[in-house]
Order: sequence, then structure tokens, then C-alpha cells
Amino acid sequence: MKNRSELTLELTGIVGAAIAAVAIGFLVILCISTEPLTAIQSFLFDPFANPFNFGTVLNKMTPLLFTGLALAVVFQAGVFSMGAEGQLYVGAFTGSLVAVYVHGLSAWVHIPLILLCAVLGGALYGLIPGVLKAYFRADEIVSTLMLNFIATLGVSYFLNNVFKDPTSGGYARMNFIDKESLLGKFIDGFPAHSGLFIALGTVAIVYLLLYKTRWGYEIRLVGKNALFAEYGGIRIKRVVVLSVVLSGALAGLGGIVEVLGIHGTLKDNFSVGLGFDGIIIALLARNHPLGVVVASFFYAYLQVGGQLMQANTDVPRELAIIIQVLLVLFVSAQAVFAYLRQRKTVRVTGGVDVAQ
Amino acid sequence: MLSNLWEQVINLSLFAVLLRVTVPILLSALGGLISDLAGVINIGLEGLMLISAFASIAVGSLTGSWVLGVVAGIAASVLISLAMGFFTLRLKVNIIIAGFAVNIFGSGVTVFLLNVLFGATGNYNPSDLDKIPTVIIPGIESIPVVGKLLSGHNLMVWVALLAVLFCYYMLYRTPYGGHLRSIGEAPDAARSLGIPVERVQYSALMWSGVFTGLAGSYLSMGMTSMFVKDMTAGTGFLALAVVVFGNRNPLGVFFGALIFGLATAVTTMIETTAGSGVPSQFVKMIPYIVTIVALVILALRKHRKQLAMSGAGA
Amino acid sequence: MADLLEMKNIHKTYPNGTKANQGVNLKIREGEIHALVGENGAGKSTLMKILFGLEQPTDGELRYKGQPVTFHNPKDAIAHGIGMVHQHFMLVPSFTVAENIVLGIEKRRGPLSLFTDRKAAVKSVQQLSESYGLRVQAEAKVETISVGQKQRVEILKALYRGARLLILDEPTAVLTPQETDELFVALRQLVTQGYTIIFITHKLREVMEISDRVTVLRAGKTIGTLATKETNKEEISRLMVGRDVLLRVEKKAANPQDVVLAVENLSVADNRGSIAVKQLSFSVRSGEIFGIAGVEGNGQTELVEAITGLRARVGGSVRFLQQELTGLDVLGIRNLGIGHIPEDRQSRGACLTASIQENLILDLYRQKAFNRGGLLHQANLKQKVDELIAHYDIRTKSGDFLAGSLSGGNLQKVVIARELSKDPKLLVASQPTRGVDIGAIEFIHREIIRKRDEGSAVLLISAELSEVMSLSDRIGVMYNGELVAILENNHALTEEEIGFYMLGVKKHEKKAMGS
Amino acid sequence: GCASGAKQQSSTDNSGGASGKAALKVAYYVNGTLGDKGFFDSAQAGLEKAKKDLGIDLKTVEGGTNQADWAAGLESLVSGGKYEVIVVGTSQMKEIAIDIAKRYPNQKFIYFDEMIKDVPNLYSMLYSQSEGSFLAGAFAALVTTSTELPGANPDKVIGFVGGMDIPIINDFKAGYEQGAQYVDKDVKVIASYVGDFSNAPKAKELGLAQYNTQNVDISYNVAGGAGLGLLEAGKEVGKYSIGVDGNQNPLYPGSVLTSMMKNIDQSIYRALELHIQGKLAYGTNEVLGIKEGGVGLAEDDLYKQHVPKSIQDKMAEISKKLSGGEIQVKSIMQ
Ligand SMILES: Nc1ncnc2c1ncn2[C@@H]1O[C@H](COP(=O)(O)OP(=O)(O)OP(=O)(O)O)[C@@H](O)[C@H]1O
Ligand SMILES: Nc1ncnc2c1ncn2[C@@H]1O[C@H](COP(=O)(O)OP(=O)(O)OP(=O)(O)O)[C@@H](O)[C@H]1O
Ligand SMILES: [Mg+2]
Ligand SMILES: [Mg+2]
Repeated sequence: MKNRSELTLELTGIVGAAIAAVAIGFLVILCISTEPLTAIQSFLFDPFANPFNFGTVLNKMTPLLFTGLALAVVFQAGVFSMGAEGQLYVGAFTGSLVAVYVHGLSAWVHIPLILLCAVLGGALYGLIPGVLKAYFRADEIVSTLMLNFIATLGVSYFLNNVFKDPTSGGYARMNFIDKESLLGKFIDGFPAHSGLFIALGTVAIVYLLLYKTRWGYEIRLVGKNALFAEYGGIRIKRVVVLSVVLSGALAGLGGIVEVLGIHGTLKDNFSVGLGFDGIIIALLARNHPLGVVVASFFYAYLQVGGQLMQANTDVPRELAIIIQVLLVLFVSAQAVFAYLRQRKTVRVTGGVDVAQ
Repeated sequence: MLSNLWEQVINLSLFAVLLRVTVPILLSALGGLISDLAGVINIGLEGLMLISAFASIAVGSLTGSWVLGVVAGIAASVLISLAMGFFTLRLKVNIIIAGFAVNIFGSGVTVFLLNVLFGATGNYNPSDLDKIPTVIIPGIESIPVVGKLLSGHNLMVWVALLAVLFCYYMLYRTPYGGHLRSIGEAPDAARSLGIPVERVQYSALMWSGVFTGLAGSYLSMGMTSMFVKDMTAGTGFLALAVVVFGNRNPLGVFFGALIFGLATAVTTMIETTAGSGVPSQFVKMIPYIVTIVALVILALRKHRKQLAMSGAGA
Repeated sequence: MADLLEMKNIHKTYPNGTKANQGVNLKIREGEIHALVGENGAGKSTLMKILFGLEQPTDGELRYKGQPVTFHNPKDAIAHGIGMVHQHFMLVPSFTVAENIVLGIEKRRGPLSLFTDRKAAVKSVQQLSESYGLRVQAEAKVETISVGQKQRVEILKALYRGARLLILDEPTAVLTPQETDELFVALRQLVTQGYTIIFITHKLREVMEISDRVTVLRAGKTIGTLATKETNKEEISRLMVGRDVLLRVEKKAANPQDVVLAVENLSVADNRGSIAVKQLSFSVRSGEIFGIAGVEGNGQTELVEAITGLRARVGGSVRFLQQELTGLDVLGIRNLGIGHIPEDRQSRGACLTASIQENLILDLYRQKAFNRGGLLHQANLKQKVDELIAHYDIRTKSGDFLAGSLSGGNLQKVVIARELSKDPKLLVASQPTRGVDIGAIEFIHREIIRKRDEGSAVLLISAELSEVMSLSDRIGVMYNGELVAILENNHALTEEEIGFYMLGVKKHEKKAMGS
Repeated sequence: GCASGAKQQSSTDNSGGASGKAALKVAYYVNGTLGDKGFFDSAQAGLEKAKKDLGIDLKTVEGGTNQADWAAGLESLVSGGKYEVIVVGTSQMKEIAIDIAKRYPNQKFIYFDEMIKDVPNLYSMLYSQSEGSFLAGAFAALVTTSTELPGANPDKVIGFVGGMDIPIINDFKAGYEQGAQYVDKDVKVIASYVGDFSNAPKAKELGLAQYNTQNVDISYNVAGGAGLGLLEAGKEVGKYSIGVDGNQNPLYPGSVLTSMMKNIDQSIYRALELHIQGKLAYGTNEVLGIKEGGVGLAEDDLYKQHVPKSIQDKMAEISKKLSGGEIQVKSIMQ
């Protein structure tokens, strides 16, 4: 029975932390706003208040699902890549080229082709740090950070100088993609675009891949204990490369889905940190694909809540962002996931003695 | 273009540029290094630097004293790193999440306070700021080469160079440094010897705050005399790369920062040379490509050394 | 004699619900060597961690020198003169021996005493090492020294901190008999100087040899404390396991057939680049156990890694059933039917953070029956894993549990199960029973002999001379990277004779060898 | 309470109420963040002025730099139906705004910094930054050859520091180059880019390199907040610079000789005024060049004090020719 009370204590701790987070956030709002109640309500409930806002949450969640997955996969392989941002750009770029310049295909052929090219682009860009790490022992943190800069600059160059729509005005973008080849809204009047389904499908695939296939088994073993994996005959270098390539593919897919679902064309600098948000998502999710769904939704919800609070009240943007950050911190404190896992093992073992 | 560059090497102006652009990376990389060695990787360098840049100039301009400004910058940065410690060491938030949180927080809070304190949006450049002084060494100043090499640099340049030595001695010659490194390498061993692991990690984060704080002060009160929102523009991430790149020791970090600084300085030269014809985006890639190439060369050399030693090469 | 320490009715429940101690009682007298024994997972380490302040008891009382005490952390325990040598080394690999020993209580020098006095550290470590007969190289980096030395460093660490009560958690598990003997000499010397020692071991011979009294734990409870003189191995093992344990291995005569493994002129380098295996030649036939004896660090590790493909070789050939293994990677070699029980189960042999199932399927997942086009066949795998768990008597509630939650002996059984169930034509078994309790040792030995009798060739490497002698049909002795002798294991062979070879005192002529 | 005066925008107080009528509710959607020292801030300044003088009820929403948020952000302002007029700008919002304006025909939009035709509920204004930059280029060319200015050298080299190598910035550059060439065919322009709009230290390094090693004596800042670094560099080495967007002359008097102003604030104020009077011609667009007062050099007291009379006269002349259409500036954007 001791366990029961320990767990209750733990649970109280988590609930306490959440309440503390909300309380601190609200205290700040109280200090700064003349309409604190509206602000709080706006932040917490407005994201669900109408289909428009909720759809916006889903749209924000979609790219986070991809980048979160991308990083979950490499992290599971024990590779600390920070390169999703660059891979996302490259994938968006290669996909957009096909989207903009290949015509005359039916959407059923065109869209998969676009997605495929984005996947290839991201994957190839992931190949670089993968090979550098596996075969040249070059640290992936450094190489991926550098490759991010190189990717955004490179894509920006081509966009501004080679593939620019002449009518794009002050900021370069490609020609608009034909309507049929975009990922449209799936319900009229509901802003969420069908990229969400691609994302959720990808979550399922990545989940199966990681936990139900031999490659996933190899990736996870390499991440957990490379010495053991090596001893078991797993070709570590290949697995490392594979994981980064896979991660790049996922990030690239995220990039093109964002282009097809939101922007309608490739725009210069369209992603500001989606790849880095993905790191937070993956870590929040403990690198588990299903956790990525929860974490992305939570993150998107916070962002939309913050924006709505800013739009509906006098709380300034920066403050909304600070409150979001606090919430993320408090929620990831106390290890909710560890708690849940622990509760599960205790339930299974019944917390009994070690007599064997 | 090449001759132009050569001219600048000869007349040592490239050297001055090199020092200037190296300092913020070097200082923040040292900050990153110490926490990294203690097993608490600090992704929040960027945010810490930004907060310090802001606090420095805010206090510096309000009090009219660069010393107080720098102290305030360090204090603010230390405070935030301790908060980071609280979240990661006490509340067990993932250290990387905490680091990103500090970056986001730093970007937001500086803009917010800028507005509250100065009613300014986005930037602040007080006209009569007491900048961190430049060190003119009397006597030496007029000697041809030596004068230019040694005199006329910002005080923070010297601080940064001393910081390398300081870190080296602190990490490798004091008991504290030993404790810190043992925690990063074998935390259980350290704990079993009664070394207060968490407390040392707190202190490591604090050092992180001190050095990143110096870097921030230098950005707003030495290199420039202004605060511009997000003015760090990725320096913290470059510093992070330099930590790894520099083989996780102070001297390595020093050379890593120098290589990066040199690439940046040369890039600046190319970017300001007429008719180079190379698209600006590609010029901007130079430091990043140089870093990757250097990284690979270093890794290969290390590897080859191992192979040569094991006789399994050839 | 007065009780120096009393642990009364100690309970410890880990956060995951494991009740590791359930009312343990332990009394230690001043100046004695007190052995603590029990099966893997009986709660010995847990009890000692509580004593050292690393874990907090859920319930119970600690009395030290008659006073009730609570240790919140190791610092408190150290302050009371308690020192602990942990089951797994607690050393900083990149630090020198001296740095490791003085870590935390360094002598200082220089202005304001800011700096570490490294010379003083080296000197005092050398002095300490001499006065207790614990030889170490003060200025060598720990990552480069032998396990025996590491063990001594650990003890010196405790002594340097003024420990009067020393807890040694399985200090001999990784030591050679010689090293163990040296350790015992040192321990006896300590006792004459008034030190008290708690000694955890799975080796009953050691209990009988060194201890004054012995306390037996089982499943988290104290079974009893006995005076060593008044008991014997059989009684202790019965108390530990709850049944009679066969302390000697029973095996039939070997029936060797074809040569399975032929090693010729093999040379291998170690991590630092020096040649660790020099022109080694031997062969192993099916149906025989070829044991390699030798003080650890004489090239055994490198030899095994070279055979199993984990390490590149510098020269020579390794043939398996006539097939040259050069050019094959680890996978290729495993697929030929070579099983490998690695010496280091914590990092090589198992993945503690993966489930037991994931540890067991390391070869299976590639096979047709268990994976269809890359998709793992969960049902088949689970069935197979359950079979293995049952057959090899791995004590766990489910294959889904983390391997890290198993006790050492059970973890070793996971490794054994995986490697033996693939029916290897050649089994390379390195230190197969290290740190494992007597019940599990009995089991593992039986399984290895059974494999031999089923026609496998077995290459056994063990630092435990008695293990080599009781299992092997032929014995090779390694010294300094060379095979200095290959001996028939018959009744005439004595431990002493092998010992001479192991220490390099005696050496066969090269041409006299071969098989 | 602990409430401080952090609010630059408030939806509740409308102190300077113009008439008895309920205040005009205006929302300004920033597709980025304020503090750019560029068009966003400038528009905000005009709106603040309108709040004070016209008594409008203003709500400013910063959408942030993530372009994916912008469509939803703008639409959520529109769909709430709370605001009579929505102010939004930049060419990046063009398609989004057109789409939303068409779907919400009753919502009025005032759009700045882009030309949008044929949307009946939307009025747009484009500022000819190339024309303004032409003036800046001509000015720089006059300065670099000037014998009256102590910091000027005989070399005919002028500088340009842009935020990023993107069309809108290069439109400034194109005008600048044309202006310089107009004055003197031999003037060379050194163009450098910071890479973003916030890295002031980098902009300063670029500036120092231009001044110190390229013999640049005057450089044009088109790098938003980062550009302040350039201005400081000019001040530090005793050379000259040209500010941008707003009047930056007072930042370093005597070193920032003039500024190319995009009068977004005034034009937005004007548009709101017209709206209140019911006279704003929705469905139309205007290009605001020098003639219309949309762009121009900052000719304040500092300008008069520090710029040699000869140059001032020359500039007035050029300005007149531009207004009169005698000089045509080519923009790279249309
Ligand atoms: N940190 C821990 N968290 C949870 N359970 C633990 C922990 N440490 C040990 N246990 C469990 O407690 C029980 C007792 O472990 P302990 O280490 O005390 O055994 P032991 O007697 O030292 O065994 P061995 O001979 O294998 O070293 C085991 O079932 C073990 O799995
Ligand atoms: N956090 C944990 N949760 C569950 N079990 C644990 C944990 N930490 C350690 N254990 C288990 O407790 C047991 C005792 O741990 P310890 O490290 O002392 O011994 P070991 O080396 O595994 O066993 P042995 O000495 O018999 O070889 C081991 O089985 C270990 O796997
Ligand atoms: Mg134990
Ligand atoms: Mg000139």
C-alpha cells in the first residue's frame, strides 16, 4: 500500500506543477493586462472555441508532427541531429520544383510524385551528415547545424535567382502551384488541410517501422547500446546513415506538406524554426511516435492560444510567448511519461517482492 | 580581390577584424564548454547572450558606467542559467528543452523589457553610452607591427584571451575543475565520493552564464553600442558547434573559435569587395563549409592516428 | 567483541515497486571480516548502498558504534569512517589513478590554495599503496590500467578517506586467483591494523578462506549469520538457494571429432595499438571444450574479439570448418553458427535498456520464421522468447520487462539462452559465470557441457582457474599474448602447474605444441 | 496592482475621441514583429498618431515570423467582425489578403507597400522605394566626390548594406545605383548583405570593412534594425551614412547625413482620415513616389546643418526632376 501513496504523491506533484505553471502564467497576465480574465480564457479555451481556431491548431500541428517524427527517429538511433530545419528546406525545394514545373499530370499522380521528390531531397540532404558521422566520425551536432545554414542560403539563392516567379514582388517565391495539386481543406469552412492525414499516416508508418520491423529494431538497438548492436552483427554505420536519411526524408516531407497545404508555393524563408521545434517535440514525446502526436498537438495548441490571446486582448506577443515557454517547461518537468510508465510497471508487477 | 585580401593581411587590419569577430563566439563557447564538461549541455547560449546584451546596455546606459553594465549583463545571464539549473536539476526538465526555452524566453523578454523600460520597439541605441574601453598600450602603440598587434583592441578581447587561460587552469588545475569534469564523465563515481553533483552542475551552468554574459556585454557595449532584437543571430549555436569542434577543451575551443572567426573575417572581406561576382548566399556559406571541412579533416586525422597506432592501417 | 554496526529490520522498496530488502538484520563486529552472501538479486548491494548513504531505507534502523545514525548521502557515511568499493567500478576513466583516489579531498597548493597539489597527490597515493601492499601506478590513466589495479584503486580510495569499515561489493568477481590472493593478503593486513571489512562474494571458497562470520540473505530477508569456522560450503549454499547445490561439475569424457576452429599465427592489436596477441595457433574440435587460462589482460579479450569479428587482425588466419573468416563481418560470422558469450555482459552482451525479448531475439529477428519482408512476426517471436525464458529458467514475469531489471545471474542466463539456443557449432564463452550466484553457475556449467556433448566445439576463456579446470578437456595457457602451453586436462594436471605457465615462469617450446 | 505601462496598443482607451460617434475600430496585422525600424514600425507610428488625433480604436496584432501563421492570423481578425478597417501590408501578404478580402466583401482593408488592383473592399498604396533610393544614390555620389566634407575622399566609391539579398532590398539597391550613376557614371557601388535584419554586429563589421578597406565614404543602410550597426560604423570612423525608412539623421548627427524615408505613417494616417470622411477610394491603388510624398529624403535641420549647400541645391534639383517625371527610375519589382 506504500506504493499507492507514493504514486499519489507523484501524481499530486504533476498536477501541482501544471497548476503552478498555469498560476505563474496567469499571475503575469494579471500584472500586465487590464482584461486578465478574457486573456486567460482566450489562451486556454479559444483554440477550441470555433472550427476556425481548432482547424488552425491542426494546421500548426501538422508540420510539427513531421519534424517531431524526424527527430524522434534519429534520436532513437542515438544520433543527435539538429538538421531537420535544413532537410525540411531542401525537401520543400525539391518537391516544389516538381510541383511547379511538372504539369499535365493528374493530381493522383502529381501529388505523390511531389511528395516523393521532397522525401528524396530531404533524404539526400540527410545523407551528408549521416555519412560524415558514420564514415568520417564527424560530429553530427556540428555538421547538421552548419548544413542548416547552408540549406537555407542555398535554397534562398535558387529561389531568388533561378526559380523566382517574376510577379513575386519584394520577396521571392516560385510560381504558384496548380490548385489541383495542392493539399486542400478536407471540410469546407474548416481550415485544416489534408496534409494532416498524411502526417498521421506517417506517424503510423514510423511507429510500425520503429517497433514492428527489423530496421526499427536495429535503429533502436544502435541507439540504446551500440556495443551490443555491433556484437549482434548489426551494421552500425549503415543504421546510423539510415536513421539520418530517414529523418531527412520525414523532415523533407514536412516541408513539402507545409508548402502544399499552407503556402501554395515555395516562399523564401517560409520555415522559421520548425526543425528546432521538432527537437522539443521529440524530446517531449520521449522519441515515441505516438508521443509526438500528443506533444505536437500540445505545442500547436499553446501557440494558437498565445496568438489568440494576443489578438483578443492587450497582452503583448512576447508575453504570450513567455507564458507558452513556461508551460512547456512545467509540463515536461516531473516526467509525466516516466510516471505513466512507472505506474504501468507497478500495476503489472503489483509491486511485489523479489522472491523468485 | 585576392591582392586586396593580401594587403589586409599585411597591414594587419584583418587581424583586428579577426579578434573582434572571434571574441563573442569564443566567450560563449567557453561558457558552453564548462557546462558541457559537467554533463549539462547548454543549448541556451543564444538566449543567455541576448539577455546579457540587453541587461548590459540597459544598466550601462542608465548608470552611465560600463562596469556596472557588464556586471548587470553577467548577473542577468547567471540568474537565467541558474533558473535553467532549477528546471533541469530540480524539476528534471530535459536540459535541451530547457535550453531552447531559454532561447525563446531571451528573445521575448528582451523585446518586452525594451518596451517597458525604454518604450522602444526592437532596438535601442543610447547616444551617450559608456562603452567597454579600448586598451591602448602606451609606448607599444607606435611600434610598427607589434603596436598594431597588441594595442588598440577592446578590453573584452583581452578578457576573452585571459578567459581561455582561466578556464584551462580552473578546469585542469583546481580541485573544483576536477570535480566538474568527473561529474561530466562519471557522475556516479563523483556522487559516491560525496561530491555534490547537482551543486557543481549548478555552478557549471553559472560559469556558463558568466562567460556568455561577457559575450553578450561585448556585443552591445563593445562591438557595437546598441541593442537590436535578436542581435545574436545564431552566435550561440555557432558557439555550441565550436565546443564540439574544439574537442571539448579550452585550447581546442580557442582554436575552433579562431578558425571560425577567420572564416568570418575573410567572408566579410569578400562581401565588401566590389565585383566579386559570387552570389552573396554562397559567400555567406563560407564559414559553415570551412567548419565542416575542418571537422572532417580533424576527425580523419584523429582516426588515422588511431589506425597508425594500431598498425591496422595501411 | 562489540558490535560496530547494527542494521535492524531494514526495508527498501525501489520506486518501481521492487522490494529489495524486507526486514534485513545485520550485525558487524569491530575488526572482523564479515562475508555477505546470497543469490543474485537477494538484496546485498541494496543493503550496502543503504549503509553507505547511497539509498535511503524505506524503514529500519542503523546503529553505528551504538549510536543511531542516518546517512543522507555518501558524505555522511564517509564522515563516519565508512568506505565502499562498489560492485561496478566507480572511477573516472580519463583521470589518473592518483586523481581518482584524491578526488573530492584534494590537497591544495599555490596562492590562496587555489590549485590542486598533484605532486602531493601522487606521493601520498604511492605511500598509501606501499603501506597497505596495494600496488598501483599512481600516474597512469585509469582507462589504461588492468581490472586488478582498478580494484586496488577503489580500495585505496576508501582508505584514503580514512575508512575504518570497508564494504567490498564483489571485489573478486573480476580478479584472477593471483589477484584475489594478493587482495586477501592486503585485507588480512588491514584487519590486523584494526579495520573492519564487509565482503560480498558469490565464491564460497573465498568465504571460507577469508571471513570470520558470514550472513546469508535470501529474497531480501536475513536467513542467518554463522561463524565461518562452524559451517561449510554445502550448508551456506543450501541456506542461500534453499536446496542442495552441486558444487562440482559432473561430466563424461569428451569425444572430440572434426576440427571446427583452427587459429594459425594470429596476431591482434589492442586499443592502444600494441600487439596483444602474438602469432597464436591452436584448434578446437567438435565435442570438446578447449579452455584458455591466463591472467586477465594477456590478450584473451583481443583473441576473442578477433575470432568473433569484432576486432581487425594484424596477421594470421582463423578458419571455421575449413572456411577462412577473413572478410566476414560480425554478422557473417554469427550466421555461420558461432555463438559468443562476451566477457562484459553489461555493455556487450546485453542491452539493459531494451526488453528481455529484444535481448533474446538478436539473431532470431533476421530469420525467415520471425520476419516477413522486414516486418517482425510478433507472435512467433513471443512464443520463442517465452520458450527460452522457460527453458533457461530466466526468472522474470514477462519478456517485456527491461533486461536491466534482472539480477546479474538472470541477465547472464539471457545471454546464455540467446547464444546456446542458436545451436552453435562453435561456442566462444568468455567469463561465462562472472558475478553470477552459485545456483546460476551450476546451471550455466551444465548447459555448456550439454552443448559439448551435443557436438559443439567450445572455446572457454575464464580468469577463474577452477572453472577452466573443471570444464575443459584441454587447456591452453596464455601469457603475454602467447599461448605458452597446451595441456591435456587429466588427473595429473594441477592448479600449481598451470599457475606457473600463467605467470610466465614456465613455457613450452613452440614446436612441441600444436594439436 | 503591479501593472506597468507596457502597453503600446490598447483596445480599450480611446482618449482623443474625435466626435460623438463611436470610435472607428481598426486592427493592424503585422506579418512579422514590430521593432524592425522599417515599414511595420512606420505603419504603427501612423496608426498611433491616428489613435491620438483621430480617436480611432486600435488593435495591433503581431503575427510573428512564421509565414504559415499569417493567413490564419489575418483571417481570425477578419472573421471576428470586430473591426471596421484592417490595415495590413507588404508584398508577402498580397495573395493572402486578396483571398481573404474576396471572401469577406464587407470588410474594409487598407493595404500598404504593395499594389493590389480590383478588389472593391481594399485600398492599396505602394511606395516607390526605388525612387527614394535614387535620391539616396544621387546624394551619396555627390558626397563621395565632395571637397567640402572632411570625411569624403576622392575615390568614387559608395556603399550599400542590405539586410538580405532579396528583391525588395535589391529594389532599393537598383534605385540607389541609378541615382549614383545619374550623378557620376564612374561611381562604384559596393553592396554587402547582412544575412538578416537583426545582426547589428555583422552590419557594423561590413560597414567598417567598406569604410576602412574599400575607401567607401558613405554607405546606405537598408538592413532594418541590423543597419544601425552600419550607422555606428560610419560614426566611428568619421565617415557618412544614409538612414532608411524613418528619419535616422538624429542617431549620429553629422554622420548620418540624411535618410531615405518611406512615409508609410503619413500615408496610412491620411487613408484613415479619408476613410472617416467617407472619401477613401476602396478598390483603387496608388503608387506613392516622390511627387506624392510617399518617399523622400529627410531634410531636417540636421541635414541643413551638416550637408553642404551645394549638395542640398543639387538634390533639390534632382528631386524636382523626379517629381516632374523628367527622370524615370526603373524598379526591379514591376
Ligand atoms: N535502482 C534500482 N531500482 C529498482 N530496483 C532495483 C534497483 N537496484 C536493485 N534493484 C532490484 O532490487 C533487487 C535487489 O538488488 P541488489 O542489487 O541488492 O541484489 P544483489 O544481492 O546485490 O544481487 P547481485 O548478486 O546480483 O549483485 C533486485 O531485484 C534488483 O533488480
Ligand atoms: N534502475 C533499476 N531498475 C531495476 N533494476 C535495476 C536497476 N538498477 C539496477 N538494477 C538491477 O539490480 C541488480 C543488482 O544490480 P547491480 O548493478 O548491483 O548488480 P549486477 O552486476 O547486475 O549483478 P551481479 O553482481 O550479480 O552480476 C542488477 O540485476 C541490476 O540489473
Ligand atoms: Mg549486487
Ligand atoms: Mg569618395
